[in-house]
Amino acid sequence: MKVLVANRGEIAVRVIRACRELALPTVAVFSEADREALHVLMADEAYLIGPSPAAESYLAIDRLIEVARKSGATAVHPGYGFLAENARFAEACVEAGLTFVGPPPAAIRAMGDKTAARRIARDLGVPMVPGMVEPVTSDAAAREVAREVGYPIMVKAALGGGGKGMRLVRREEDLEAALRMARGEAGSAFGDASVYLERAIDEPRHIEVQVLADVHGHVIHLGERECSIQRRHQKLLEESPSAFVDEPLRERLGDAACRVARAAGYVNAGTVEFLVDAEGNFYFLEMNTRLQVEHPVTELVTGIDLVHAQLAIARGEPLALSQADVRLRGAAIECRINAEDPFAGWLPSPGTITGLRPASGPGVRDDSGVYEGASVPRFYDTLIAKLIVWGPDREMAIARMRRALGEYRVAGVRTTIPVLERIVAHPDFKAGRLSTGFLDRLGPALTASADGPARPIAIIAAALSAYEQRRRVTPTSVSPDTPSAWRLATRPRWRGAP
Amino acid sequence: MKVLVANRGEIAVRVIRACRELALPTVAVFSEADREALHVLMADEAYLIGPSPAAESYLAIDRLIEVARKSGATAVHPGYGFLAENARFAEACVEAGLTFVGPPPAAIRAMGDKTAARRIARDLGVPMVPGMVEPVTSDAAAREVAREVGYPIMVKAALGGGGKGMRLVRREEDLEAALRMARGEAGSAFGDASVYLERAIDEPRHIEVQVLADVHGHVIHLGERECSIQRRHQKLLEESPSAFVDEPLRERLGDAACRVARAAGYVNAGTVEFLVDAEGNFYFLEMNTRLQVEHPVTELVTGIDLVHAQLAIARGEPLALSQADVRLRGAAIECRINAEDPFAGWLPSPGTITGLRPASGPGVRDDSGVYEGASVPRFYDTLIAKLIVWGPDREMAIARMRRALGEYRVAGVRTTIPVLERIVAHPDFKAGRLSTGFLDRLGPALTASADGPARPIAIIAAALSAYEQRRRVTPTSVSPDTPSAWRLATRPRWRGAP
Amino acid sequence: MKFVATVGATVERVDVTGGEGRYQVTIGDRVWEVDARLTLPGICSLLVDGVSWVADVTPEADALAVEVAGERYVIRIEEEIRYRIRTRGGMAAGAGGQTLTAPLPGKITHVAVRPGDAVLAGDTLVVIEAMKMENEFKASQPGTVREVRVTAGQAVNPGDVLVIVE
Amino acid sequence: MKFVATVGATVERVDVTGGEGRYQVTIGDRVWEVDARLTLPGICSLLVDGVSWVADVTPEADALAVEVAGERYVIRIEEEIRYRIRTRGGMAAGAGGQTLTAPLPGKITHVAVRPGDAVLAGDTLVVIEAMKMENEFKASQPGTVREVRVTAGQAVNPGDVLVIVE
Repeated sequence: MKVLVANRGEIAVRVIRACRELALPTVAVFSEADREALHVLMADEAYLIGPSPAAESYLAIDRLIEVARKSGATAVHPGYGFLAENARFAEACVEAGLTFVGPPPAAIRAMGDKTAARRIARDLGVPMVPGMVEPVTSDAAAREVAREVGYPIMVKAALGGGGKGMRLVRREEDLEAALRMARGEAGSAFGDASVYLERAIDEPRHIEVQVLADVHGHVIHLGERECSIQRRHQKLLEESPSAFVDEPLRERLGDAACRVARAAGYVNAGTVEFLVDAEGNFYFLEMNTRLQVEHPVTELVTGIDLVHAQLAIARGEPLALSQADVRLRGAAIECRINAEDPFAGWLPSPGTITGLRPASGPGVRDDSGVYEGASVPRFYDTLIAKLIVWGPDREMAIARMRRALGEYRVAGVRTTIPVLERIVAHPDFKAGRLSTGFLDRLGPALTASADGPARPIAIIAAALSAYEQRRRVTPTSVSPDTPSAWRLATRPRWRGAP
Repeated sequence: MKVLVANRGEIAVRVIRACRELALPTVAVFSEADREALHVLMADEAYLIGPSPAAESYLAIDRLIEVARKSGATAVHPGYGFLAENARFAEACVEAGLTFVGPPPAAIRAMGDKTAARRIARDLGVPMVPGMVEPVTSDAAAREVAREVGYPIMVKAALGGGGKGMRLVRREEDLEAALRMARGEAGSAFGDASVYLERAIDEPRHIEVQVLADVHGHVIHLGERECSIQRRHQKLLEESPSAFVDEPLRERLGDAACRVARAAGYVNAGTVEFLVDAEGNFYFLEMNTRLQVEHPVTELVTGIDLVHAQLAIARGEPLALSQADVRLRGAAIECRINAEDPFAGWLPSPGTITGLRPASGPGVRDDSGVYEGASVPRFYDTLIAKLIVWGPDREMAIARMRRALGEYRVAGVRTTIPVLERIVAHPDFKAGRLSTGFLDRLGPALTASADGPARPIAIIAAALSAYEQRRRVTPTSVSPDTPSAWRLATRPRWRGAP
Repeated sequence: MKFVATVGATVERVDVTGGEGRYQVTIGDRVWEVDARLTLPGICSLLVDGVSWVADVTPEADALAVEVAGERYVIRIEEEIRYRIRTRGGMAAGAGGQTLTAPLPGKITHVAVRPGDAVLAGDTLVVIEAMKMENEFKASQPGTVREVRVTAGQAVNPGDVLVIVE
Repeated sequence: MKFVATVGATVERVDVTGGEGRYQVTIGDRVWEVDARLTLPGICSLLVDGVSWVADVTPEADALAVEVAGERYVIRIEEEIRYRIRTRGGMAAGAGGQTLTAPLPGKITHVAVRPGDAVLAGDTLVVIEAMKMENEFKASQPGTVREVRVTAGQAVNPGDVLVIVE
């Protein structure tokens, strides 16, 4: 099996690593912005597939199939995002004689279309959130449904996932704008602008179940992940197991997830998402027919490598384990390190990474898509790395995450690290008092400027920075060839132009 | 508890990380060469303790105790090497009212003196290698004992560990030189030049057992590590579990190790080393009364953090687990990344790390003492980082180690990475056909220049490097301010002079 | 060298002497002996009375953002003479109005206003798509749209003027 | 630009043209189209016919050590003109003798020979301690010790002459 990885960034690197461990040759694809991206450096082969905008490169099905043919690839791993849940892409792969490392196109359609998935869950008697089971046909029709279901409602991309193309609407007058923006994001992220409506549950927990299904009809689950820490429906931090889920609830969630997967004829790795309320009632939300961003927390507690498992399933192998073989050990947490500036309205922060010192050491895993000197292009999402930790229990995992976030240094682009540090230090987080409203509850405290014991040190650091900069540009300063303890901020560029 | 870490490099960083996870403040010490070392940046406090040579800094007991007093530290973690097995240092700590994170001085004496340890093992009926049970008093006396025991013999530092101060002697005429060199290394590494003699076993496996003992008399073991891949008695690569050890042998080794520890009144983490022959007979070698360099492989298979355990034991807590709670999961391998040039006789390669891209991703742990821009001083040992991987079985751990070594990039100093790659790719290693003679068996193949399919690519890379260097210095070349895809090899120094 | 540091609403006089890693920094009346090294661009190690600090210093518009020990400060550092000139002259108080400029590169996906429109604070002016997210930019105060310099579909670069509200 | 690459016992003519990341490299008769970027000092990414290579290029005494795909080559690259001058002139065959220089900084812990001593190949000349290891340096050929320039306890730097054997 020779695997074309139809993606970029950390997930392309993740898949290439798994292939290398299984001695499978890999083919990377890259846009013009990504010639020096890490996945290009790590793959065995790499081919340019088009200009920087994703629609002309990572979403260009024809170009991907052409590269697969040219390179002799026999399988395609879609990662997440881009074309991962696009049934037409899976079909194009199958038609070209390529193994698609993911579910069959029919299962992608059945589940990837969130409205169809809701019909399946309803037929199985799995509880679900009230709302539509068909996409919105017009703004007027949407208004009508929203009145029936009742506000607040969620607008969601029918082919969505990863929080993109989602909007919360509290009042009818905001509905039209929300539809427009959700359609725009959905179109650019998934190549399909369909959206649907669903009642917004009040302060739920977001808990999802990882399932694995082989072509021989075996379906198992690998426990749950809690992903309640979200901003604008984008997950920031995920963990496994959930502090809220006890063994009986885990069994009920796992059973519901496996039933949904079976009913859809599901094969490969997938995730069944639920909302869970304070009483432990759970509601089916959707099934993601792909690897999730947050899959590493499941890997760390189960010891199962999900990408290895995906590739084995794609080769037609039966699952290596039964449900009874799945044992959870300890606790894992993932933090998403995004190139965003939380202190300036969370604006994306593309640019060149001029300095990088990732966290490492005991219990720390860094799944990164960048390196020192790499650039973060403005064309793709802001995720640059995932920091994942394992500990013998949740308390130690939290302590370790604090330690690791404190070590992680990125210069050149702004990141979410400072707010992640505040989140894991928060008493509510430590106590496991989570809901999807957690971040709003924290409010401005999350990004407030501090006034603590380090204040004079901050002034000293700023003053020394200014002092050394002026000394450098002043004729009386030391010669630039003299080794100096202090050379200022921007390192000379030694890398390529775009 | 406020912990002074009486060490440098990766182990100081390792201990500081553990303390941070347990919310214990840390105090680092540094020599003049180490102002910008990673352990100084990571600790809460850091104090200069003397000039660069270890004898005047990291081995200066008075200075260490003084810094502990001045900083208000209440405990001292010695790491490994330097003063870790020096009973006088442990005593000095106790006398100064400091908790020594390690065994009581009496146990260090009983076990740290390898000859005394051999007497204990003999009295317990634990099988051991024939040889002396007292240190060498003179060259003449050594000659006599060597004749009795029979050549080949090993000269070993009485207070040794980590392979330093060890020499294999095949003929009597080499004995004197070996004694001199072993004494020299022992003196500089451990502050005590005593050595003893022991019969050299033919092609044994080096297998050691990790033990934990608390102040309440509980002793457990955490399985074995195999450390047969050695060069000049320096371990290069370690793994757990050993491919050779089955469950019954593990029990017998573990039982012997716990009995030795109990007999010595041992407390804290320690390691009992054995040589094991092809028939599975094992011989007690020595007990190391400290954390081992290779402790992470045990951590990865047991899920137990040994430094956390050391600190809990030092606080007087009972062991958190019984022997039955210790479960091994999967397999782990550690590679030592040393600043040595295996292609130039393994000479040490001090210098500045001008580029660093450590391996990361699933199942990979990087315990490093350096960062990009850091210097590797010529005064201390050559270990700059430990690369540790975990896999569900040995085969996958090996595949993952190959993948990780291939990712690991260090520029500015030479490292052992290329030979580690060849070792883990070797069929004998994969098959688990190991012995301490493994590396000699490979011989020059380990460092031979290749002549493979990448030959034209190597010529292209070399030619482009020369081409771009000449273009840069030629007046007709592009202006240095023009962004160029190729800026040459040595990045401008932006860091401090020594 | 004499500086003035403005941290939020407070102002501190700062004097720095020394070099090559060893400095004396005076803040107000207090003197600090500092051993400081830049170990990565923008990231420096400070030893102050034995305490080890690692500070990230990132330039912002006219200030430095400093992160240290989990605390974050935005500090404007000026040479004393420049500070005096600036504060003596008085600030040209930006008499109302909002000139919205693009803070990042991206593509305009929606323009919500036309010249002459009346807007309230919080009304959406334009939407910029960047890194797969739609980012809404809103009026900071009520007023009238004087100019709209962009259209939907257009690419913009940081600093480009998008909309002017009076 | 025309070069000659010496790899072990073989010699290849190499011609390089192009720049800014896109090059044409001719080795002997074969032409390679190469997309090359330096992504870290000394570490470059090459795309050649779609295959992705990462090569580490480290300067050695008068050559470059190149590691790529787990293979290692020591390659001497010379401009063609220099190569011609060097080989036409003929090498001044280093007629016997060994000048032992320190390859790394360290401290002499033992000097095993005196001027006038006869040595055999493999005999220890001096021992240098560096990074906690004692490193023995031996005679590469039989001969007579002409000079010993160091004594035990002395610190040495790379390039310092230690012992001369004739």
